Amino acid sequence: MKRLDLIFSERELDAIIKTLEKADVPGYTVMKHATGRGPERVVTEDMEFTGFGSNVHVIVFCEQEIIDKMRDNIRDDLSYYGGVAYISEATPL
Amino acid sequence: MKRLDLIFSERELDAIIKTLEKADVPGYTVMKHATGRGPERVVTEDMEFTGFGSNVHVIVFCEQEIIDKMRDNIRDDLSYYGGVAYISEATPL
Amino acid sequence: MKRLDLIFSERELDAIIKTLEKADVPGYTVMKHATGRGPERVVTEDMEFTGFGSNVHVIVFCEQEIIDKMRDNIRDDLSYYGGVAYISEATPL
Amino acid sequence: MEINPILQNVLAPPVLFFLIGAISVLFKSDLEIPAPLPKLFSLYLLLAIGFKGGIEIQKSGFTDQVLPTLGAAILMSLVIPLVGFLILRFKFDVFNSAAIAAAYGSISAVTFISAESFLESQKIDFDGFMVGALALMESPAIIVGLLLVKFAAPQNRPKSRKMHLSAILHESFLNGSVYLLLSSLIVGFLTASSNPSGITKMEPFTGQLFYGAECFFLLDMGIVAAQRLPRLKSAGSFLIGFAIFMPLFNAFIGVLIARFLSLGPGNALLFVVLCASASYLAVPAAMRMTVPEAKSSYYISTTLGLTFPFNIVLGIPIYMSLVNTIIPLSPL
Amino acid sequence: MEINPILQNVLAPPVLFFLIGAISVLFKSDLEIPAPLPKLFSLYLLLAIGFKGGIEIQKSGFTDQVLPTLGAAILMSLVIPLVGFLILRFKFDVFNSAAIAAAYGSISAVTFISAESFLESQKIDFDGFMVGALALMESPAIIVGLLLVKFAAPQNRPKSRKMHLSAILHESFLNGSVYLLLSSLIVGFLTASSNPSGITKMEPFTGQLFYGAECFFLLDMGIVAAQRLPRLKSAGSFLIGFAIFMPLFNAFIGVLIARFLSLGPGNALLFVVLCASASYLAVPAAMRMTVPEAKSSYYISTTLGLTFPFNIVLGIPIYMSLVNTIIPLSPL
Amino acid sequence: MEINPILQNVLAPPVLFFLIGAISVLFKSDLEIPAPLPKLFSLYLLLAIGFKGGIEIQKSGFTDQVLPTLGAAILMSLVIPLVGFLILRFKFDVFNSAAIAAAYGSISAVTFISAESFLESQKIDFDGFMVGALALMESPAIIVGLLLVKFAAPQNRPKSRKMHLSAILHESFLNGSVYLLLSSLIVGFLTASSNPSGITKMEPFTGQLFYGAECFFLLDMGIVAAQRLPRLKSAGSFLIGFAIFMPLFNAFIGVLIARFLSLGPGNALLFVVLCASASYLAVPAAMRMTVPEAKSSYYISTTLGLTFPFNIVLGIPIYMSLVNTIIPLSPL
Ligand SMILES: Nc1ncnc2c1ncn2[C@@H]1O[C@H](COP(=O)(O)O)[C@@H](O)[C@H]1O
Ligand SMILES: Nc1ncnc2c1ncn2[C@@H]1O[C@H](COP(=O)(O)O)[C@@H](O)[C@H]1O
Ligand SMILES: Nc1ncnc2c1ncn2[C@@H]1O[C@H](COP(=O)(O)O)[C@@H](O)[C@H]1O
Ligand code: NA
Ligand code: NA
Ligand code: NA
Repeated sequence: MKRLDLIFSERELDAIIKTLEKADVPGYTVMKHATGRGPERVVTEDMEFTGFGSNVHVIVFCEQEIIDKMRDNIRDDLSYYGGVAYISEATPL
Repeated sequence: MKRLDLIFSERELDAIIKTLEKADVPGYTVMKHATGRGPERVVTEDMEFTGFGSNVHVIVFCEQEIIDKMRDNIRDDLSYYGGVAYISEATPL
Repeated sequence: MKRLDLIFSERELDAIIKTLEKADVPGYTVMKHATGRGPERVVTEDMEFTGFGSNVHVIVFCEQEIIDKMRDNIRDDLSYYGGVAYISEATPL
Repeated sequence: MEINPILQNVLAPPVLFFLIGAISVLFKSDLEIPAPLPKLFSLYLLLAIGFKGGIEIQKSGFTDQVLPTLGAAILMSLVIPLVGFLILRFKFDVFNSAAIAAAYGSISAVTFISAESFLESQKIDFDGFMVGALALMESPAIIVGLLLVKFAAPQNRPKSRKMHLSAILHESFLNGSVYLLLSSLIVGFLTASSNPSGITKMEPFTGQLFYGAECFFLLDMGIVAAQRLPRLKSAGSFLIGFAIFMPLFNAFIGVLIARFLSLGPGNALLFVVLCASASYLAVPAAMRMTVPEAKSSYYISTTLGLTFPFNIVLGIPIYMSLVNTIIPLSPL
Repeated sequence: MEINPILQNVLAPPVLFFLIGAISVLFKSDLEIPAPLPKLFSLYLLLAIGFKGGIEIQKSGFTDQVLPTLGAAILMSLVIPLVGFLILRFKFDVFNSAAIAAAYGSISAVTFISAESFLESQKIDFDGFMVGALALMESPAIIVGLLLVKFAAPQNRPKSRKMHLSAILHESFLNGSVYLLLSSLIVGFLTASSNPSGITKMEPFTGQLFYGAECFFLLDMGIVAAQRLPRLKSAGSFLIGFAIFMPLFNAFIGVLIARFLSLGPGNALLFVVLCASASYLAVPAAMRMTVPEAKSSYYISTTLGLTFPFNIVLGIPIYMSLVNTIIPLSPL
Repeated sequence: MEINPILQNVLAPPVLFFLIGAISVLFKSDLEIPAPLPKLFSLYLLLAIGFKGGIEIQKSGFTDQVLPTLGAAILMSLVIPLVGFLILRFKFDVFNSAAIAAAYGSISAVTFISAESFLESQKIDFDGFMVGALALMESPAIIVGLLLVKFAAPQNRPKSRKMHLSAILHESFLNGSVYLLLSSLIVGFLTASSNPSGITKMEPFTGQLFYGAECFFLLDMGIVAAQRLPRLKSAGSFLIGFAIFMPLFNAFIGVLIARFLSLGPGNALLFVVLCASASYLAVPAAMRMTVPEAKSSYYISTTLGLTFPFNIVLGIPIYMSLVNTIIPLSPL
């Protein structure tokens, strides 16, 4: 099994979840209120009240094939608004 | 060293922490307010005010033996209320 | 690529971010409001209102060299206030 | 005063803010009230309802009408889940039927205060002890729901989770929202009896602020309800029908009882609204803990997505005209 | 009453709390108002401003002055972004110029209420319909900004994100803060016309609490503004100059228009403040969604770190003396 | 007025809500006030206490009693940590002793306002300048605690963290809660001197709302205190004894000083309560930053789990009767 970590702007959450659902992921977890810095932008907590939103961290445990299915769509979404996606190995308990 | 990721209903947190403590984990970290979808249920933020609770994400860095000790208890807890548990490799900095 | 997970007291966040920036990490993500137990202390949510702060979870995706550069500084920071740091493998999507 | 009562109900700020919230979802606005702010208002409303109710009960004392009304309230919260269960069993398994039925036997505090606001705008009197009825109707429905699961469920539930009476009582009375309401009621009662100046000092917080906080909370409820609505599709038309029919049915039984008890029109409306409303706080939280086999989207989406908006917007004026029609009829 | 008006403005609680917040950052205090508490106050202020504005508009009706003033407000929110865009294009690309310009065409509700508080402390009258102008100036500036991107931007933006008119309108009117303000205004209007008792019951929440909540929010704004300030360095002196010069320029145009419309001094100040203030709520949120090519630190740090404090602390009394000087001049 | 004063204290809403919170933990209710809501109320209370105190100080001016009282307050906050340190060193190392001692030298604002509420319910007068004493007692105790660490600690602390005087002063005065209290006091003072209408406009927020917000916050404090209590077991009986004995001892010294200063019974009680209360806001935050060697569960669990509830429930009426007994005695 793989673990996919996605970190990106809250604003893109609905789009990414659609992509995940289309690829039939078995499930996913969303953690809001993440902040941080990427190559392009600093995202801080104080922007939250402006409606600007902060980042979300999405974790997906799934098989490699599912990742292959959605790779292009996710890259697309992230290329527009920024964000990162990494894969690592994971074994079910 | 291993990294154990547990994601499950906030309602089960006390039970899981008891299990962790019984297995003598060196420590653990809890992140509340996680939402997501699993094979059984969608958990959204708006349920929080109902007292329904959302998910927690628990991270444990520990040795393989400790994981072996608590595997059955954790599976038990997760089988009743739902949730996922994955193991991956981790090296101390 | 590597994934670095740091968990430590919110109070140290500025210091750690300085260390990260000095090592020229390509980016990082911060998740606040983490609680937990380590070898030394229990950190609970109810301490937040006292100004005591809780933990943060910082994730950095970067190359091994960058980790090597900042290893000593991070260890220093964590040795004073407590906290953990673990490295694992990660592949960009 | 000649406007249509439904229209007049809709044109009150709480209902308007509810609609604004719902419309924002319809139009895909990104208006959002992030957690835990809704929880703040929900805790506040429970505390204030309980506190003011306790004061009123202390003031009015236990008049002739109090005990029969409270008794009838408890009775309804025991009977409604049983009736609901029988209806729901046509389509659902024991777990889901019990969980949904319990929600309809219990009450919604916000529906209750909307009815109070409606009565105030219509200048119709009601008594403070009705909050006692509200407080008493939360727990019995949970108990009945859990007993239904205990006795009607197949015998192969995981052993470690067998439902003990103590667990059932715990969920019924120590559930966060039940506990806060009940204990605030006691605080109000004690304050009124031994420390009347405390009432004056609490009044700006629990009294004056109440209406505005209610509006703010209903704005969020509008958002939440509208987000829930689409999920009802998966629940099927049987459940959708149930979410409208059951309140109307309960309201009808309620009005007959109110008449039998000779309640005035204000108290009668509140009694009917308690019968007709369904819980989205205490019951779902309790059911998730004790009956994880039930699909939460069933009992949450129906109560929050359909029954709650229906009662707030259309139900209350409908029940009022029901009360106005049936109560004055010549004796049974 | 002979104190320097700038000093008198500074010595009002809202401005003092703003300064306290800013100083706490300067002195590296760990004072912090954690999310989502600022959002709570921001939502509350928008709701209360809208609600009270709706009531006032209903009460005053559409007098002679209302329509021309609202028209002039819309006009300014269309023209300012165009002027700003032309200036900014000297230094910035289309995306950044459009985003910053849109922010200055739009308004800051908190600057507006600070001006209202200033007028009240000076005992100068103003009309409730000015909230209508506030509400009407948010969206047009966003529309202009997005149209500028649509037509002036290089033609190689990613296809999937082409900007459709519907998306532009969506961002302009259904943006959370615009939507809440506009819809609360409608709720206030409807309540005032059909349910006057609702106004009394809302008053403690939307009225009495307002000033204190404004102070609390400004405490946070002081913290946020001071945290933003250092980031302005990276923006360069051109942008820093723009963040001070543009409000003054807009205020000057605004005061001429106010004179042309024969507005009284109170309304004139509010009109000028609307022109001079820049948005840090609706516009940044909309721009981030639709123009990710623009650097958010540019349009947020200037409006929040410089223009907002400038207006709150110095701008308002300066604009007041501008109004007092120019309005009474013999006719143009 | 013949009821037992302890009972009467307990039957006031703030204490009742505190008990409700504590009982909810005892009974394992899932009642919870999620972060950051307690922070909201904590910030609000500090802001309101400071603001109102500043107004009172401006109004009353610096009368004869003010300076001696403030001086005695500072003295007590310097002496108590020294005495506490000597006692604690019997059992604990330098770090823990200094941290705990500092907490008892400093004050608890919520204990103070509970005493004010108690006085109001007993219709006993007190002066606004006592808030000045509150504000002045926070920092010195922190300074003493940190100096104790600096000079008494073994010389092998990590070099990079050597404690400089500047760091000590920073933690003592710029700690979030100290800073907010002090600066709100200044805002109140300035407002009262130059902008009296600002006071009226703040009154609903800082005045009327205060009592209710206090109750809500105490509900949470009850939960937190009861959650802390079991952790005291690990601290051992010495520390448990200290958490009860130290406040009583400090109260006794305090009442003697109050008598020496000829304070009236109201001011005397407040003075005593300041001496007897222990900090769970400013000091723990400062100690965690600067003395990580100390076990936080020691200084937090004692102050929050034991001393705070003791003072709120039993301490205040006990101190009142101490004041009533000792102050009227014939001169020393
Ligand atoms: N190397 C990284 N490691 C961890 N998080 C990152 C990294 N780069 C970017 N992020 C996160 O992704 C967000 C979006 O980055 P950006 O692509 O610059 O818009 C940032 O705010 C960070 O939270
Ligand atoms: N494949 C998955 N990847 C990431 N998170 C998951 C996955 N499956 C379930 N979860 C999380 O576990 C929670 C409980 O799932 P469930 O077992 O369906 O009750 C969900 O709400 C998700 O947050
Ligand atoms: N083995 C572990 N696994 C996961 N998190 C840990 C572990 N040890 C410590 N932590 C986290 O690090 C924080 C600081 O620990 P400490 O070093 O005891 O101060 C704890 O509060 C936990 O959140
Ligand atoms: Na019901
Ligand atoms: Na403008
Ligand atoms: Na003290």
